[in-house]
Amino acid sequence: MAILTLLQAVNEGLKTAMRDDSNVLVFGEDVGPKGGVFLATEGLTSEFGEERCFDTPLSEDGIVGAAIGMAMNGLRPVAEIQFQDFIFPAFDQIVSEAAKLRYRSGGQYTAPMVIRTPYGGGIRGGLYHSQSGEAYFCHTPGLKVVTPSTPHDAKGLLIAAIQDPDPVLFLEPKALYRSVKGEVPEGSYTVDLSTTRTVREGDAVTVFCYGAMVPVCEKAAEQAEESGISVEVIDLRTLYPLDEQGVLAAAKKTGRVVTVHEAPRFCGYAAEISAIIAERAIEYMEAPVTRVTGFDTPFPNTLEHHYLPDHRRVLDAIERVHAF
Amino acid sequence: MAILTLLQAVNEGLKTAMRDDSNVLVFGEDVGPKGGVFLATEGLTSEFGEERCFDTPLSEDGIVGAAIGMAMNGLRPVAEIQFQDFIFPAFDQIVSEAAKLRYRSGGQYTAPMVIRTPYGGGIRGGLYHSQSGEAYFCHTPGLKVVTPSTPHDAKGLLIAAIQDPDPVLFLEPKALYRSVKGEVPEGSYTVDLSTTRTVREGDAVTVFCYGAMVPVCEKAAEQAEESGISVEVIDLRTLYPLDEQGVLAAAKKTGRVVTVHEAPRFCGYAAEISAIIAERAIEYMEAPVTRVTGFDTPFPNTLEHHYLPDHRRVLDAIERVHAF
Amino acid sequence: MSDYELRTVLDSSGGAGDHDSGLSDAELMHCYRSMLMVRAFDDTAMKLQRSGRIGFSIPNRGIEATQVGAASALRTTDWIFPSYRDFGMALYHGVSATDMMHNMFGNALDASKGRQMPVHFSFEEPIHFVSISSPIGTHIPQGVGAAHAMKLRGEDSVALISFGDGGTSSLGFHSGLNFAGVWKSPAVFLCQNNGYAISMPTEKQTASDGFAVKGEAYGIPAILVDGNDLLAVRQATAEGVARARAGDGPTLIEAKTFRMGGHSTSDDPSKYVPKELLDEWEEKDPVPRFEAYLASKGLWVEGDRETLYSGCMAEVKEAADLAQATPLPSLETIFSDVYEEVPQHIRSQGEEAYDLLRRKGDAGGGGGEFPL
Amino acid sequence: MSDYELRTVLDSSGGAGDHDSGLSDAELMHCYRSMLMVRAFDDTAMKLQRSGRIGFSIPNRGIEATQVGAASALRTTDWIFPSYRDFGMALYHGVSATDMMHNMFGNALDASKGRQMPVHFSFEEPIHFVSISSPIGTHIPQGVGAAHAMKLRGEDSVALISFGDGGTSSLGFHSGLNFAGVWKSPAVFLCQNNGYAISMPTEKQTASDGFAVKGEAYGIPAILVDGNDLLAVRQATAEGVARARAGDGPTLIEAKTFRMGGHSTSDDPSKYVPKELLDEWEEKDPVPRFEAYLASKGLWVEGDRETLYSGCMAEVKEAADLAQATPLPSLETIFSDVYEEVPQHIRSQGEEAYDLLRRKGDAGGGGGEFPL
Ligand SMILES: Cc1ncc(C[n+]2csc(CCOP(=O)(O)OP(=O)(O)O)c2C)c(N)n1
Ligand SMILES: Cc1ncc(C[n+]2csc(CCOP(=O)(O)OP(=O)(O)O)c2C)c(N)n1
Ligand SMILES: [Mg+2]
Ligand SMILES: [Mg+2]
Repeated sequence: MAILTLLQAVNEGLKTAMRDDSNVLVFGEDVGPKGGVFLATEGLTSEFGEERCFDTPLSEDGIVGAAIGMAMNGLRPVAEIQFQDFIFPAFDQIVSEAAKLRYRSGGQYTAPMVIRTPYGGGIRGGLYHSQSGEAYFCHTPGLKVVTPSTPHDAKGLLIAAIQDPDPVLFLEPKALYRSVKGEVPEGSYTVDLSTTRTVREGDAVTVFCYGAMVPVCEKAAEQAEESGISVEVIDLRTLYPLDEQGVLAAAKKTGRVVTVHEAPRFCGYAAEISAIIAERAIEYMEAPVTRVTGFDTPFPNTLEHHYLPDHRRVLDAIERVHAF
Repeated sequence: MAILTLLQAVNEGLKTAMRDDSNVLVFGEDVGPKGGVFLATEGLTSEFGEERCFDTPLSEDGIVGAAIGMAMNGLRPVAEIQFQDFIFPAFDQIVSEAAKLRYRSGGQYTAPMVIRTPYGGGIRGGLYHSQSGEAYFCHTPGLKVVTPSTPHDAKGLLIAAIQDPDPVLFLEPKALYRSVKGEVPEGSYTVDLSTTRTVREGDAVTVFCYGAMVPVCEKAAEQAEESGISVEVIDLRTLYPLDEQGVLAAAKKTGRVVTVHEAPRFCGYAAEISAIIAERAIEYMEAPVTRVTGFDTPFPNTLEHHYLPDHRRVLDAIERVHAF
Repeated sequence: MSDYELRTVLDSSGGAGDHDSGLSDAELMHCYRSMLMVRAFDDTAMKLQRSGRIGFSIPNRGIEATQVGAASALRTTDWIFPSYRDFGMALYHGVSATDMMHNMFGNALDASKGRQMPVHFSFEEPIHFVSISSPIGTHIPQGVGAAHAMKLRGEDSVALISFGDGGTSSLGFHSGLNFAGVWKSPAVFLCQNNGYAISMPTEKQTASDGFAVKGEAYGIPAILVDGNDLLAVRQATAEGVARARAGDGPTLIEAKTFRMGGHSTSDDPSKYVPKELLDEWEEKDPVPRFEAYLASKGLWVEGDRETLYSGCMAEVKEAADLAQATPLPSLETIFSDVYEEVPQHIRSQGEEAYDLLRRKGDAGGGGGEFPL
Repeated sequence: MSDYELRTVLDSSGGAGDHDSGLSDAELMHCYRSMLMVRAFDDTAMKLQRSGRIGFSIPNRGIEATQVGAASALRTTDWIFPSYRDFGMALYHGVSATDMMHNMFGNALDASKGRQMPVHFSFEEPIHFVSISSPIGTHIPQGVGAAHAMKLRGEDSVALISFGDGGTSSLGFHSGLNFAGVWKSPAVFLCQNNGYAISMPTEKQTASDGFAVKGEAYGIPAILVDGNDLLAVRQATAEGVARARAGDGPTLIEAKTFRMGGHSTSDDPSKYVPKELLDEWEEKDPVPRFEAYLASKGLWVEGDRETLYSGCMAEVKEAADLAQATPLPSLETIFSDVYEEVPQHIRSQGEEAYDLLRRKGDAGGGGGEFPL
């Protein structure tokens, strides 16, 4: 098996899906000849032609709106939003339209499509090139929200998303684009859009995380192990709809939970994890259900390393819930 | 004191603020001669002239964008979005701009403004005239999010929001516009944007709610009282930033918590309430921290009475946490 | 003054010069009957709303010729991306009053399963009449996307994308027309300038000289047409459709007409529409205008309207009675169609809803086990 | 071909016909020096980025005349709503290289307190140069709102709102120009058509015949001007500004120019910009063009550029050294300015951050008590 970066795995996933199904199209700002600002779409225009991988005008509303129409009419569009921070002009199309089309038409019209977008911090991008908006979309019935943390999952989840009959927001942790490498099978395969991934097993504390926080949590877990705390790390990867049974089982296993994400805390994704546990597994809890998150502020630039949860902050939370 | 409906109280609040400060302007779609589709702005154009209350083209992006520019340059704009469901074209302006302007400019530029919008179900409005999007905005640092449930609070909170130095999203529970009446003081007064309101005291179960769910929860609490369960009902009213101390105190008081809202459950506002409690008061909890919410589906039309939490559903949850 | 000259075919006495509509007598009569059907549907819906039998409707009086004329230029393999005021297009293409009334009552036979407000129709047959959305303008880039799919597959179908004067201020108008211009999409944009967006006259909507000129911002050729002239609207639409089928890209049509009713059944237009304007447009009523033309062709005599209209009314009334007698959607419809498969968390919520119903009774709409 | 004729003042040999710029010799030299300052800032920023001292910059080579020409038509009581490529406007109005370099390094003296990426400037003095935002086009309706405030207060100030060719596809362009047209706002819209939006040439951006024509969609008069001709840009802007001050509403200016560098320091334009195009525009470099004019007025001789430029470079280099030597913002800056007052939950998070720092050390940028 080839060893690829997460970015290469995304590129491979796109190519594989495009080879397998001629209805799959890729478009967005600068995805054509330039290959995208992160090069995720490099080589697609040359392999598949301008009809299947092309640049669009600078309008996220147009990109997503057109994708919905294509999806309604038999294509499998994969739209790129250059940075997740720039998805908001398309918020209406995503939330009011893609997410609600099947429902409001009683199943007559559907929007099987993927919106890919790099998200999260770690590249010194400041307020507008660093955000993690998953909670907005996970509060929107009708959407699926997926984020990989390994090259293997990146390719397999992406292909699954493209094949999925419903609209999928595919969040790519840009901090991991080039910083993680891993084995990626050749050809087509899918990773199921309804399961979590156990990154490491442990029985004292459970850490839930996703995206670029996964390696951070792994590192914290390793350090905790050194001081004798056995930590289970779960990569949620399909954030919505969530495998709630899996989450509950992992939480009950240790009775001590830490959830980690980059986004602001208030009404962030971790709140839902805490709420599910507090509602359906509170009697198993031995410690406060804890969150380690970005602060409730916009995303800073120079000091982003303070804003982003790092292994020290996660470790500190692990120690706290363990000692409770 | 005059007895007014909530709608009349909003109208009074606008008039009072406009009389007190000539920088206050009101605008939006159909707010001028027509007085707004719910008549919240009735009489403003005739009293204050077209310069201070006027119609705008059909673009929420333009309405909010222009409001931000006016606010930067010394005015106190009060923009109306006709239904909260139609706020999404302005999502970028609200989330990327209004919420982040002070931060990104180091305080050089600010956007003291109010966006008023009717929200919630109960008028047979289906998917697009019924939504409760508060969680989207409460996950957005830099915004304040306020929702009244009484005429008194409607006027006092609205005036406070207009005087506030930061952007405030003012969510008006449209189901209560004409269905609740109450005493409203003459002239100008404010209700502090950082406190909750104790609707009724009780010591067995705590119910957190806001907007149109407040009367629903009151009714459920009354029925619970009849079967001997003493219920405290808290109207959160300023959803963000939240009086977290107040919430924790009320939760600890009974150790049994139910949070109620109309919006879908997953990543909804109640999740944050549960998460705060699970993180900082779990040792006081005697029962699962429970949510009664809209379902994780779009908002239906014919069957909206099943979708919306009603007193039966709230009472059921109260009984469950009480019996636990 | 606009560079776009108002195109008309029919003069007020029914003359059409040497215009060849390409329509057979039967087709002309179908157009006529469709306009009366719109009026009958409208009148009935208004009464149903006033008597509390349905919650809401959207009046179409005055704009029947625009809708029917445009629809008549399409094949059933084309797609319509309608606004909420466009049900005349569906009626023209043969959607039954019954299917429409099921929607107005939001009952179990409604294509949208009672999830949408009245007049938010969705049909796949006999023509794609795409599920109507309330947010203004969102369907415009969607129509362009659907048109792009037609183009990529080499079909010669067309997307007709319809919206109001107010809709031109929306984000979707800007992105949709811009994309269509660049992509040379087989799309026809129909801007129904009916004078108002709820209470706002067009001069509060835009300072442009009409709406046709907006095409220039996107390199899209435009036509300004008299929207109360069925044949002129048909001709203009046919021209756009032909251009699209030939691979020559999109066309913007501004149909100048007037909304003779309120915005909706919740609206009182007397607050903001000057009486003189209504009187002026009453003179231009598209129905008598088309009747004069039919009469000139020997297809119509005094009294025909009443006969046909009462036939339409009977059909619509029967549809309404049937729809009202049809049960409401089952509780299960709240939980289905969010995704293709019902995910676990929604299934659980459905089960809880059924459970509550079993334990506490009340609230109608089904019972028993959660069936999904 | 466009109906909008390209306006020029300067011919390639420095002739300006009988054009009266209204500028004194000193003012002309200030314009000239401002262009060189942009170039010096640019060159320095590029080197700083290449050597890892800063993270990012946005090249301005080629478009200096557009920025300086437009800025020169404003008073300091006017407001600039800039795009991220407009720092030449700030330099022209006297913002110091030091204040700008503080931003490039995101240090404690940066007006944005290190919260924004480099080149996202914010200044209130000596002119309102409104905090730059990354999302394209959002500042356009904001500028219209600020202009509306000027109008309501009866001021004769103007908002200059600047954006790129790509920016015309944004939602803010559509809503902003539409509102300005209806409101007759004292706004001047400057579309800097520099040929590309990152890698996308204008023909992928829009099918319209240039950008000036887009004004017609909003009833806004437009001017097409040679963006490499400082005096022509100044004149066009002055015309728009005069119209605005007189209460006659907005103007759209398309300045045709070319981005000679990459989109940003992260971009490699050789992948998509044809060499011939670069060569063609190299010929039109705005700096020698303006020099020829200055020379014709006896204000410039061969060698002056080098002298002035090295003066600029010295100033910029000193600014960079100073900025780099300035400490980073304190940890507290993460938590302030979210609201006017720090709310309790943010205060707690700040305290936790300081606490972690105290207990676990590491990560620089302040320590001790949370000060807010
Ligand atoms: C995004 C959005 N904003 C506001 C509304 C509320 N609204 C419904 S219809 C309408 C006016 C539309 O006018 P126009 O486009 O001229 O169509 P007409 O009703 O005249 O056919 C408005 C403002 C909406 N549905 N969507
Ligand atoms: C809403 C949004 N989408 C995408 C981007 C990414 N982006 C940054 S600059 C740019 C191109 C802008 O081109 P243009 O308006 O021509 O300005 P120029 O860079 O040429 O000065 C893009 C797509 C963004 N900043 N905002
Ligand atoms: Mg209209
Ligand atoms: Mg450009």
